[in-house]
Order: sequence, then C-alpha cells, then structure tokens
Amino acid sequence: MTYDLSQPAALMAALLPDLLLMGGAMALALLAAWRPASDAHQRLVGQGTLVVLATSLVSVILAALRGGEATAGVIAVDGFRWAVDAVILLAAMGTVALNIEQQPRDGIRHAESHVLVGLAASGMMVLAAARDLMVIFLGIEIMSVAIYALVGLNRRSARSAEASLKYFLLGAFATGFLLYGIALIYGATGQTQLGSISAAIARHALALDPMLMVGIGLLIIGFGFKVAAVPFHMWAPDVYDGATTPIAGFMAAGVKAAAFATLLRILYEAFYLVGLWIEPLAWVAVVTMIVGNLVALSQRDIKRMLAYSGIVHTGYLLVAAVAATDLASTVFTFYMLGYTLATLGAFAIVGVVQRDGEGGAPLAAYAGLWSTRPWLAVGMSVFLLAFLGFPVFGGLGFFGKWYLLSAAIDAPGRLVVLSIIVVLTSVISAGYYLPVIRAMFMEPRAEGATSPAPTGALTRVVLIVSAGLILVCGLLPSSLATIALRNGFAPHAIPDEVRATGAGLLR
Amino acid sequence: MLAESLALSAVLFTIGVVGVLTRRNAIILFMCVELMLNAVNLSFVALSKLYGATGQVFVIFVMTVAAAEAAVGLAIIIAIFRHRQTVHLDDINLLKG
Amino acid sequence: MHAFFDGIGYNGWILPVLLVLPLLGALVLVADARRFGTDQAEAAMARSRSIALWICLAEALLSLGLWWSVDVSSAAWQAAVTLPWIPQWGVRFAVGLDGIALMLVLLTTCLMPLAVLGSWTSIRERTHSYYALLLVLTTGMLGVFMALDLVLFYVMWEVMLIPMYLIIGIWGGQRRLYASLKFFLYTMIGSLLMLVAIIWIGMVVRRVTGAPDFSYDTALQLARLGPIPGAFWAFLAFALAFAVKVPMFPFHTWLPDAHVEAPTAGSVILAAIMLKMGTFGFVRFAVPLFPEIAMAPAVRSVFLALAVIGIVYGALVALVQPDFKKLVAYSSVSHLGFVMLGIFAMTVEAMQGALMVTISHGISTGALFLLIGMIYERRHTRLLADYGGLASVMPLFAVALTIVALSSIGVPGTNGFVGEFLVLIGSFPTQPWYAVIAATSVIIAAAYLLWAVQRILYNPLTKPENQALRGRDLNWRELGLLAPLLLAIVWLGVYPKPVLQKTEAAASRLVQQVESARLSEQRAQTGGAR
Amino acid sequence: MHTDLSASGHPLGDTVAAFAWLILLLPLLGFVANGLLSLTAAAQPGPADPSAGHGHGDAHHGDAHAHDAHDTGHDHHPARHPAAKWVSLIGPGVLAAAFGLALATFLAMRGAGDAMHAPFVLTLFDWIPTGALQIPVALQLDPLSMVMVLIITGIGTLIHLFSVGYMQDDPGYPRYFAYLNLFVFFMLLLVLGASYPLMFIGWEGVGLCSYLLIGFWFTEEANANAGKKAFIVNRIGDFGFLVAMFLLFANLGTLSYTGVAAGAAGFEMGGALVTTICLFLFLGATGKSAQMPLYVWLPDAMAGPTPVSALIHAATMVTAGVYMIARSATLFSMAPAAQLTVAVVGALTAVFAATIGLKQWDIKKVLAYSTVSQLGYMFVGVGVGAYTAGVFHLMTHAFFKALLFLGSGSVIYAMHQAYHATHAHADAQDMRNMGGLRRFMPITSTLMWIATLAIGGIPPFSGFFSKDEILAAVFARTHHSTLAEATWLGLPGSVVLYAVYALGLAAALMTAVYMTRMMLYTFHGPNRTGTAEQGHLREAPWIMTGPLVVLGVLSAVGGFLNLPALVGGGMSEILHHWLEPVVGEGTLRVTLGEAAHLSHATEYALIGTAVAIAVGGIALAWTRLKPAELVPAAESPAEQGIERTLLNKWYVDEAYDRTVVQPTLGVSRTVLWKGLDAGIIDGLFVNGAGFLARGLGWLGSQLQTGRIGTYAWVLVLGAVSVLAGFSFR
Repeated sequence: MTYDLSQPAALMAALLPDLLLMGGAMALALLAAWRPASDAHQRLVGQGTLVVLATSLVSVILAALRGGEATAGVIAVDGFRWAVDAVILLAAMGTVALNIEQQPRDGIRHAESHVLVGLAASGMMVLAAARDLMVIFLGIEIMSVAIYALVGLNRRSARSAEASLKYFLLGAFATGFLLYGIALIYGATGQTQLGSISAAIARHALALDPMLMVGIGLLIIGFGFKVAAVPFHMWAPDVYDGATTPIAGFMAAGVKAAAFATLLRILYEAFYLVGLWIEPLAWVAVVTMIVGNLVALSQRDIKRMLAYSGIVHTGYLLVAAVAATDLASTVFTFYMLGYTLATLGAFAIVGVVQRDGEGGAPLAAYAGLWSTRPWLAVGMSVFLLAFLGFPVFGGLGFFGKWYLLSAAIDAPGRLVVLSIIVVLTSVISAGYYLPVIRAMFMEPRAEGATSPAPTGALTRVVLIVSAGLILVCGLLPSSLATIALRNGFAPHAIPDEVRATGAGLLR
Repeated sequence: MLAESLALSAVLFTIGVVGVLTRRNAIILFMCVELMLNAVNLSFVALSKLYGATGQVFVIFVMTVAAAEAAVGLAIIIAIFRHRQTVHLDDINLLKG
Repeated sequence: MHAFFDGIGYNGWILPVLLVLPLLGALVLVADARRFGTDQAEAAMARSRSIALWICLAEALLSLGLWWSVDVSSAAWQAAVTLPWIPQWGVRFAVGLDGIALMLVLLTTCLMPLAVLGSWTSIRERTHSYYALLLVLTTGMLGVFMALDLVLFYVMWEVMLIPMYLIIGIWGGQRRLYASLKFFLYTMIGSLLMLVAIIWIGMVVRRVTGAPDFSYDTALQLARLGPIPGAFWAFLAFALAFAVKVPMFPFHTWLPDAHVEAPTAGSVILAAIMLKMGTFGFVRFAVPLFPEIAMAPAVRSVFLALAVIGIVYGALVALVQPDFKKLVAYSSVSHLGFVMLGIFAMTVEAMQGALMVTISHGISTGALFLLIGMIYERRHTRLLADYGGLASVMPLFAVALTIVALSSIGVPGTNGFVGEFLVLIGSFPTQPWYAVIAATSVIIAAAYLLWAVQRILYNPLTKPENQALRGRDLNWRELGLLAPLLLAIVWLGVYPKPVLQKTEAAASRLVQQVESARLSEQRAQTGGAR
Repeated sequence: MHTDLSASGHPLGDTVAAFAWLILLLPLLGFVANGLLSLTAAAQPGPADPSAGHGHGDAHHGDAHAHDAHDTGHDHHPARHPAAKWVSLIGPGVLAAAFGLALATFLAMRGAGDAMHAPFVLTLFDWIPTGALQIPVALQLDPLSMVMVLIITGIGTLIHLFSVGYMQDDPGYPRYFAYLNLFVFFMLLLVLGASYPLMFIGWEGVGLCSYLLIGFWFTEEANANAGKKAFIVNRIGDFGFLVAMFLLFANLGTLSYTGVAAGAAGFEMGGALVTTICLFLFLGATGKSAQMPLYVWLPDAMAGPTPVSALIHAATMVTAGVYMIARSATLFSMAPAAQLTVAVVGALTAVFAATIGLKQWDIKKVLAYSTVSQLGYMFVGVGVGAYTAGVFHLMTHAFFKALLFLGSGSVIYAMHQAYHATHAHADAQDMRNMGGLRRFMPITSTLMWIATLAIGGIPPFSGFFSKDEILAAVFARTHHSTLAEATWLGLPGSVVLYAVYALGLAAALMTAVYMTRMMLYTFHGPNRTGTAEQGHLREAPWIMTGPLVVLGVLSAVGGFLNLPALVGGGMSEILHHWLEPVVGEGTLRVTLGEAAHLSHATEYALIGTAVAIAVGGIALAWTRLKPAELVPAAESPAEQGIERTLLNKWYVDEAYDRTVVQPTLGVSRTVLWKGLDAGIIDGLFVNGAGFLARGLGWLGSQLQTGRIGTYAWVLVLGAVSVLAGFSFR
C-alpha cells in the first residue's frame, strides 16, 4: 500500500517506528528523573529502553514485511530504510545491554545514558528515512547532540570530558560545513527534496554548475567527518579512547550506518546526474584505507586500534559507494550487518577485559587471555577475523568483503584498481589484528595480571548472539543474501557518459 | 542584491573557519562555529527571497538546533573546566598517539 | 571390489563425510575439554590424544576405499557431490576427484594418523585444543584437494591457514611469534590477490552467461574460448598465491622459519601436505584455466627459470645449514622446484614425475621431520654439531634415518628416485638446458644430506649427552609410526606402477588440453587470424 | 612376478637360464637375513616416553656388545657376535649357491652355441610404465653379462670365505655381511640389467654399498668422511650417466640395450650427438671406475675393511665403467673422438697413478693406486675398440688384484694379531713396520709373488697376456682404423695412439717397480715389526689362505683363456669368440671391417719389448732399493722434494678442496644464505616492508597530537583538497 505523505495521518503511519522510539524515550526520560540515581534504577531504566527498542524493531520488521512505498515526500518508505533501521536498532539494543552492566563498573549511576542512546537511535532512524535536506540536517543534529552528551558520560574521568569536548567542537565545526553545503545546493537548485533536486539538475542542466559543485563538496566533507573518513578522521581515535566502551561501540556501528545510508541516498537519488563526485570520493576512499591501516599498525591500545579499524571499514564502504551500481545498497546493508555484529562483540569483550574504572585497553592486558578465559579469547578472535574478512572463522566478515569486491569488480567502471587496494590494505590490517590474537593465544599470562571479571548475563547474551550470527551466517549466507537483495533501493543508473567524466582513478 | 549577500555570508563563513583554526580558547572556538552557522542563515534568508519561504523555515530549524547544541556544548565545556581548571585547548591533550 | 563400493553408494557420500568427520572430532574434543576441564592431568591428555587418533584412523580407513572406487580413466569427476550453497552468487558446494586429487587426498588421510602419533609425547600442554586444530586443519587440506568450486577452494584454502598459524604460534619453538606471523602474512597476500582473480572470473562468466557462476567446469569452458583481456593479471594473481605456497624461489623465506619453529606434527604436515597445495593449485587452477598465458614462451621460461633456481639454490643453501630442520626445509624448496619443473615442462612423463615427486617428497620429508622430532625429544637440540656417533647407541634410529635420507637423496630403489628421474627425463626433450642444470642438484643433494647424516650418526661418540642415549632407542610407538613410511619408501621405489597408473589418465588429459590451447594460440599469433 | 618365457622364444628359455632371477634374489635374501640378524641382536626399543631423562642407568649394559673392537684396544678378548655362526653360514653360502647357478647357466649358454647371437631377455615386471617411457624390470643374459656374473659370483664367494676369517671378531659382523650381500645383489643387477635405467639402479646401489662398507667402522671420523667422499664423487659420475640417458631417450625414445643398439644405426658416424652421449657415458664411467678427474675417492676407500677393498675396489665395482663401455660398444664405435678421449684419459690415469704408487708406505694405498693404474689400462683397451682385450684384462686383473689385496689382508691380520698381543699401537698397514715376513708367512709370500709377476707382465702369468694384448691392439690401430683417421683436439688419431702406447709402456715399467718395491719391503730384508711381536707373526688360518691359493692358481693360468692368435691351434682367442656376438660388430667397425692384424714379426717385437720392460722394472727395483736401511715408521725421517709430493698424491685432494669444495661452501654460506636469503629477500623486502609500514604508522600517530587545533587544521586542509578535486575539470 502507498503512503500519501501529504496526508499527516499517512506521514505518521510511515514514521511509526521512529515515533514509537521517540515517545518511549521521552517516557523513560521522565521515569529516569523520577527516582534518585542508583544501580538498580539505572538497570530498570536500561531494561525499559531495551523494551522500547524491541517494540520499535518489531514495528520495523512488520513494516518491512508489509512492504509498501511512499509518494514523493519528505521521507522514504522502502526496504533499504527498514534494513538500515534494523541494523541501527540492533546496535542500540546491544549498546544498552552492555551499558547496563558496564556502568556500575565505571561508577556511573545516572540512568539518562540509556535514554540518550534511545534518542540517538531515533535520530539515526530519521536519517535513514530522510529524503529531504532539512530532515537530513535535523536527523544529524538529533543524533550528534545525543552522542556529544553520551561521550561525556563518565563525569569522574577527565579523559571522557576531553573526548566529548573534542567531539563537540569538531562535530559542530563539520556541521557548519554540511549546512553551508545544503544552503549552496538549495541556492543552486531551489529545492530541498532529493527527487526534485535531481529533476532541477536535469531541467536546468546544472551538472557542471560551480555553486552546486561546491555544495556537493561541502556535503561530502560534512558526511566525511560523521563517518570518520581520513582527512576528517582525527577526532575518532581520541573520542573512542575517551568514551566508555559500549558508547564507543555504538558510535562505531550506529553512527556509521546512519550517516552512510543518508550519503548513499543523497548521492544516488539527488546527484546521479552529476558525475564529478565519483572521483573525489574514490580518492577519499583510497586515502582512508591506506592511512587508516598504516596508523593502526602502531597502536598499542585495543580501543584506539578498533577506532582505526572503524576508519578502515569506512574506506571499504566508500569503495562500495563509489561502485554506484544497484548492488551498492545491498552490499552496504550486508556489510553493515556483519560489521555491526563484530563491533558490538569486540567492544563487549574490551569492556569485560578492561579493569574497573580504567579507560584504556592496553594490549598487555590480553597476554595469555586464552589460558585464563579461553572462550573470551576465541570470541575476540572471531570478531577480529570478521573485521579482517577471513572466511569461516571470520564468517560474515568474509562474505561482506566478498560482496563488496564483487560489486566493485562488476561495476561498469571496473574498479579493479580499487579492489586490489582493498585487498592489499586488508593484508596490512592483518598486521594489527593478528598481534592481538597472538597476544591472547601465544604469549604467557603476565604474573599478577588478574583474570577479567565474570561476564554479566546481558553481555554474555550480546556475545553469543553476535558471535553466533557471524559464524552461522558466515557458513550459510544465502538467506541473508536474499534479504539484502530484496531490501536494496535501486539507484538511478548513472549514465555512462556521466560516469566517464569522473573516470580518473576508475580505469 | 543576492550575490552581495551570498558573498557576505561566504566572508562571514570564512571568518568563522579562520577563527576556529587560530583561537585557542574553547568558548571562543564555539562562538566562531556559531558565527559560521549564522553566516549560513544569512545565505538561506537571501536565497529564500529567490525561491520562496522554505529557506526561512530552514533558518528557524537551524536556530533551534544551534540553541540545543549550545546548551549541550557549554555543559561539556563546564565539565572540562571542572576537571582541568582551564579551557585553553593546548593544555587539553590527554588523549593522543 | 568395485561392485561392493557401488553397492553401498560409496562415491555418493564419501567426500562430504571425509570433510565433516574431522570437524565432528574437533567438536567432540571441545566438548570433552569443557565437560572434564583441561586440567593437565595425564588422563585428560591421553583422552584427547586417543580421540584424535581414532578420528584420523577412521578417516584414513574410510578414504582407502577411494583407491578402488575412483575410476581414474573417465574424464568425469569421480565421487562428485554438488550441493547448493549460495545460489544468489552462483556458489556451490561441489567436490570431486580425478587421478591427481585422489593421490593427494590419500596422502593426506594416511599421513594425519602418523602426525598425531608423532606428537604423542612431545605436546604436553593444552592437548585438546592442539588436536582440535589438527583436525580442523585436515578438513581444510582435504577441502582444497577436493573443491570443484572456486569459492569453496578459496574458503578451504584459508581455513587451513588459521589452525597452522596457531599450531606454530602456540606450540612452536623460541622464535615462533615471528615465524607464525610471517607464515600468515606471506600466504595471505597471495591468497587475497587470488580472491580478486576468482571474483574477476565469476564476473566474466556473469557477463558471458548472465548469472555469476564459480564452478570449476564453467571456468574451464571459459578458458577454451581463448584468452580474455585482463586474463594475464588473473593468472599472475593465481600464480603468485600458489608460488608462495610451493614455495618458489623468491617467495620461500617463510618456509625455513615456519619449519624450524613448528612442533613436530606441524612441520610434518606443513612439509608433507601443505606445500603440495601450491603445486596442486598450479596443476588444477593456474595452468588449465589460463593455458595460453601459462604456456606463453616468456611466462613459461620465467617459471622454469625460477623452478631451476629454486632447485639449485635450495640445495646449495641446505649445504651450509647448522640446524637440521632448516636443512630439511631448504631441501623441500629444492624438491618442490623439481615438481614445478615437471609441471611447466608439460610432457606426460614430466607431469607424472611431478606428481610422483609430490607424493614421495611427502613421505620422505614427513619421515625426516618425524625422526628429527624423535631425537629432539631426547636431546632438545636441532644443531647438527651437538650430535655425533648416534649409530652405535641408537641402531634402530640409525637404520631408519639412513633409509629415509637415501630416499630424500633419490637413490634408485627408493621412491625419491622414481619421481626425480621421471621429471628430468620428461623435461629434457622440451627444456634440455633446464633439465641438465636441475640434474646437478642430484650431486648437491647427496652432499648435504649425507654430511648431515654423518654429523648425526657416524662421527666419534664423544659428547656425554649422546652417550646417555644408549638404551633409549626408538620405542614401539615410534617404530610403528615409521614402519608404514619406510615400507612406502621401498614399495614406491621398487613397484611404483599402481600409483603411476592412477595419475596417468589425469596427467595426459591435462597435457593434451594445455598443448592444444598452446598450439592454437601459436597458430593464432603466427597466422594473425583471431 | 610373471616371467613371460614363452614370449622370448629363446632356446635358453627352457633351460636353467630361466631361473637367472634367482642368481639375483639369493644375495638379496642373504642381505635381508643378515640385516635382521644384526638388528634383532643389537637393538632393543627404548622406553615409551623418549624425553624421560634416565640415560645414565644402563650405559655399561649396552657397552659390552655394541662397541667396536677395532679401534679401542681392550685387553680382554672381544665377545664374538652371538649370531656369528649363522651369519658365517648365510653370507658365503648364498654366494656359493649363486655361483653354482651362474655356472649352470654358463654351461647352458655354451650349449646354446650360435643361438646366442640374440640376447636372452627375461622380463620380470613393469617398473616405470608412463607415456612413451616404458621401463620394465628385465634381465639380459648374453656372453658379456655371463662373464661378468661369473667373475662377481666366483671371486665374491672367495672373498666372502676370506671375510669369515678376517672379520669374525668384529661386533658388527652380521652388518658387514648384510652390506656385502647387498653389494653383490646390486652388482649383479648392474651387469644383468637389460636397460640403462636398470644398470643405473645397480650403478647407484653399488655406490651406496661402497659408502656403507667404506664407512663400516664409522666411529672413526676419517672412515665416515671417506665413505661420504666416495658416494659424492660417484654421484658426480652418475650425473653424467643420467644426462646420457636423457639424450638417449630424447633422441631414440627407448633405453633398453636392444632398442639403443637398433636406434644407434640411425646416428651419423662420428656426429656431435653420438659423441656427446658417449662422452657423458664416459663421465659416468670415470666416476665409478676412478679415472683421471674423479679417481680421488678410491685411495681414501682403503679406510674400509681389506676384503671390501678386494671385492669392491679391485675386482668388481670399479670395473663397472669398463663393462658399461663394452656394453655400449655400438655407440662408442660410432664416436672415434669419444673413443680417443677414453684411451687418452685411461693412459694418463695409468701413468699418473703409477707415479703416486711409487712412494706410498701404506700397503693398501700402493695396491689402490695400482688398481687405478690398471683400470687406466682397461680403459685404453676399450677406448681403442679392443673390447675383448679390455674385458680380458678386467678378468685377469680381478684374479691377481684380489689375490694381492687378500694377501695384504692376511699380512695386516697377522700384524694386527701381533700388535694386539703386545699392546703396541703401531700402524699395522705401514710397510716400514713389516719386513722379512717371508720367514713367517711363506704361503702368502709365494702367492703374492705369483700375483706380482702376473701384474708385472712376466709370461706365462695371466697379466702378461692381457696387458700385451691391449698394447698390441693400440699399436695395431695406429693405422688403418677409424681412430687413426679421426682427430682429437687437433692431433691426428695415429699420433695420439702412439702417445698412448708410449704411456702404456711407461706405466708398465712403473708397475713392475712399485710392485717389486712392495714385495721387497714387506717380505724381504730384516723384520722391523719388533722382537716381541715376531713370536706372534704366523700364517693366517686356512679359511683365509685357502681362497688365496685358488686365486693364485687363477692368476697363473688365467692367461690361457685368451691366448694371442700367434699361438694358433684351437686354444687361441677363446674369450674373443665367446664375446664376439656382443662386441664383435663394434670392434669390426673401428677396424674398418676386417679384424686388426699385425705381421708376426711386429707382434713378436711388441711382446719382446713388453717382457723387457717388465724384467727391467723388477731388476731396477731389486738393485736400487735396500730394505735393510729402512727403519720402522715411527722413527723414519720425513720425505723431501719430489718424494714428498708423490707421498701427498701431487696434492690433488688439497687442490680439489680449495678450488671446488671450499668455494661452494663459502659462496652458499655468505652469498646465498646470509647475503641473498637472510639479507636481501628477508631483510630488505619482508622485514623491510614491515618496518616501512610501522614507520609510516608511527609518523601518522605523531600527527595525532591530541590538540584540537591540529585536528581542525587537518579537517580544513582535507576540505580544501576535496573541494579542489571538484573544480579540476
């Protein structure tokens, strides 16, 4: 059935999952303020948030099963949106579950953190659905403001305060660029909805209009910051290091998913007639992969290393975006699911191994983990190998990278050069994933190193679910492949002569 | 008239960016970012004269969002001040490497 | 015999069972470790060892049936099983055997129980995980030899990487960390480039037939359509991945480190089976899929030159190694140089010789590493200078080491000679100069191995530690372990006919296919007609 | 094993020759039996857990029976090996049975008469059936292989009997006989094989056994080194043999003798291909039969027990090269240049080895260099196409050289018993410690004199006939033969042949001198062993002197097997007619169709000169040398000048070591291993790449200063570059 977005009722129906989440979050905010901050209270609010997130996920799944699409309007109703929403909600639920058990260990008792996670998730869902520049700006701001606060969650540690300051200042700075880009695009085309922008470009042959070019450039810079692509990535390692572990995981998974979804939608729906953005984006992808991997080699702290690994995966996803075929969106959702599961799992284990109150996760803490907590070590190896894209042991990670490479190689531009860079940089990535596995399995336990605290019930659930899904889907990805195939949005095929203008790196 | 106002907003925007790059105080940095946002508002208003009211609606949105952002931002700056007794950005480099 | 196997539909289920059985074994081990805990009590270790041994023995017995049930003369894949795996991407779980793959599968299944027996007493800690990794490794290796689908081949190729990395890394010697990381990165670079090549083939098939399809047979038909632009790079990617694994000359520096640092069973499997994946890769994938490119004069002479350099270089460097394991590692580089020479000489005799060297090298180098493991358990040193005069205190060990050394040198009457002789006499008609240079390694091989054997067995028995070995000769387990290998050495040396006949059909089919492609390419070039 | 007798349809098919494979099998069974006896007695498997450190416990227990009596002079009588009785039965018994069967086959073959023109090929089973290369395990019985089998089994049995006495006190007694039987099996396989690859199996097999037997007392590092040196130098020869086989297969498609003989007709006479094949075959022969470039291993091979030297390094193995050239007579006869090379190398080796033999003090070294020299003679024989002469000298040499070695063996045995009794530690093999043994060992000394006269070439002993026939053959071919017309390195064939003849005479002279020198110093003049030891010097037991007597008779009458044509009557040239079916065609081709004949006058002249040379040599030695002045080895002064160079074998070993061995080791250690492998490939590329990546990574992390200012700057720079990327169109 089609949602006629001009009717408020239909608009509300189309936005049902988002509204459920926002309403629930508001109610929980009230509940959180109701009783003095205490462990039991924050656990209760946390469980409440989980329930809200679960209902929203159920409504997303129902909407996806019901199918249906929307008339041209402010938001989109298609499989891609539901898929991205599912990924975001999965990430949010994982983060809340980990947060419930991590906060007491970090001495944080206030319950608002779970509410903030819910709100951030709602911002991301808005982003996933947005088809209008204004709604996109709103979604980004809802998400960002919530996450600025979340990063500064641990009031008693100067590191998290510094992290939130850095994230806030640079975030606001980048949003400035983004907004200016939106303004220039609005200036050039006079439209704010993506569909009408592309129509305006076609009508006025604005493909090479300088104002539009600068606008798109600024847009890419804004989104580049949000997904931590290399020239704009400087904030990521420090913020991941400063923030509490579950929140860092949430940022790595959720923020990246939402930002990328919007970027794909903008590029393919609004600017499919403009070939010029393919070349710069390709160069950003290449630089991201190379610099991200190289700097990660010299990291001694696991959280900072995972931050750089997040940056590298942004590079890989940019390659999928540059491929710009109908496969691109399916590859994105498929890859994103695998990546989110692995991130949640990895950050969960970092949290468990981390000693109470301490922020960092030095590599030495993992030495000989296999002898004391064998299943934690095995779990961490599965997640790292998933990041590396290793078959069977890394399961879904491999097929994600496989699907990415086949999209790149199959793309009309025949991005063989890009796929070789993907492959060679992932060899460098083995250079920093393996030392962790090596430390856990092959190095003796440092004397006096205490065995990590027993994992809480929820954390164990998160670990088992993520590792299980990665390994099972890693062996039998066909069912997942069909879901992803059905839920991609077919971008307008970029005409070859347009693609040729952006040939550059793509030969 | 449009070109001049767009040029003015571009100049204001650049001033804001330069401000962010050169100044060392957190609050001043934040004010420069606000300056950049207002520069964009200016260009929106100028453009809405050409394309109708959507530009001005956008300005309203931007202002409300800037306000929310300011609230959270200043809270963060206060928190950092409570920890480090300074907002001079060069001293705030615990997280590096 | 044939009727019996058809009766129980042996060909229908044997290959998947061979793959799954070790995995079940690994799961049983893991379950056993969880239920009884891995307290280092002798009982726990004994239990894990016996589980692993029974699984490997069952695997070996089951696979022996293949010797009769696989009809090597027919062109169709034997014991083939095809199951849908990822239909959306055209990927199938397809396994099957021809003459060449049959011999390698049997080599693997028969060597695994010996490897388990070899590490009976040398592995003391965390034996459950050790044997579980060994079993997963078996699945990986068997999968590589059986795969008829490019993606399945790639997945199995990578599956064997992690267990071997962990085996070297956890139970290895002093420099195991460096050695295992180097081993992993070396293989990974090659295999990831191969991944790009495999996807490229899949996409070319998609462009030709509409749907992506990674089955080996469609790729073969693709190869028959003549060279496709960009095929050279795909061939190079395949060749690099396999050259690293063989190892061919410039890419071999991981082998000595990996062998020296790996535990006994690790180096036995590494040398006897995993090196053969490189050569098997060339015979099954790199050459048949890109015959014109592989046989183009420039490419072919590069590979032949590297093979011959590998032979002579490996032998010369082995001459000066102080460490016995490193010496055997460099000798493996030399032996596998023979295999590559045999493959790229592209005559039936040379190809048969190459396959014969693959099998006999597996047996003799496997036995050598087992023997080194045995004296290492007693003396805890691998340096040849520390030994001397062992023949008078350990006569059984002396006899075994002499026979295995002779087989590795390639004295007629042992399996080593048959393979090398066939490679040389087969490659002489097409590559006379390369064959002659390769033949000089016959002299150097005798030099380095006899010198090593002399420094261990013969020189005066002066060191007290060696004298203390009196009365601690090979025990019944070790003798039982070596007996099948020594028997195989003599049997294959005296009567290699059955093995040669098993591989003859597949070898001649391969040579005809490649030769016809090469000739048509030559005609195309000279005639100019495309 | 299926023997398809009917297929060959050869008259020998239904005679005892059909069981020829039994001749081969018997020594193999002997090897297996003795091997098991040696293993079961010596070895008991160790404890279940090898790393359990309790070595000290029973060190003394194993000591009694596993240590070697040879080098550690314990006073109490060394316990004989428990299974010694059985081994003494199996070892020689197996050989005797094989000799009997060989005799029966020989008689059957004589009975077959002219049917022997076609060789009797007995195919047992398929060895390597691949593509065009079909190598069955097949035995070929023809007159040439029959002669060799008789020599091997006959002299082998005698030497096995001698060994029973000589080695009975050695703890490794069963192991010794196992190796000896294995050697005979491989030697028989070498001569009976029907194709070059089968000969190659025997070829390398005997190399293996000589390695095991030379290094029999392996606890002595010198013996182990000698064994290893022998095997490696043989392998260099085998490389030549291999390449020859490749050439044959590449050009003819077959490797069996019958096939090669048929295919060889297609080769162009004196062409580059056939010459290369023959030269590579000759390279193989020099390796195995210790000729000029590759002879260095034979003198060192004396480190093995003396019967081994007799069997392997005198009678059988070293003659394999001569047999191989005789077997490929058709090939060699088509390559005059190759034949001349063989003759020249043979002659040079003969002279060179003889010079070294003049100055050796170790009795076995003298005999070793004499063997190298006599082998040079045989190669001259087959080199000039007189294959029968070569084989004849091979046979007679087997008789008297085996006798000489076994004789020296019993001398050494007696000296050893004497030193053993008085606990002296002098060298039992040094002639300077002997002297005047004639009085103590009359039988051995008379038999040794027979052998010395035979090797010297004094009629009527066998050496005279065979050596003279070779020299006559060389002289006959100086004109009117394919060799004479061919050129060798620019020199015309006839001149080369005259030079070869002259060298032959010189070698004969020196042979007579050093043999007489050896006899004088060992058996004549005053005894230098020492008054106390003289009491213990006595004749070796009958088990050892018996074979000496048989060999003595053979050396004396051996010559009558192939009397020169001069003698006339039915008795002349028996061996020539016997070998005619195999080598006849080759011999005729060299002498351009009709048998080489010399006028009676020249033949008598040649015989005269040869006898004069021999007698002159003996007289020269007898007069010049004064055994009385000799002093025992311990006090004798070091030699100076030319004598020192001769004693040190013209420093050839040291030259090889410095020019070949050390450079290869040096290059492969410094350049290949440390330089290229560890240095460039590992150091530069592998670790280098890792270091580069880590370095760049470190640089990147330095950029991460933690100050927001820098971050903002990087962000703006990035933004500017992205925007620039847009406007570049």
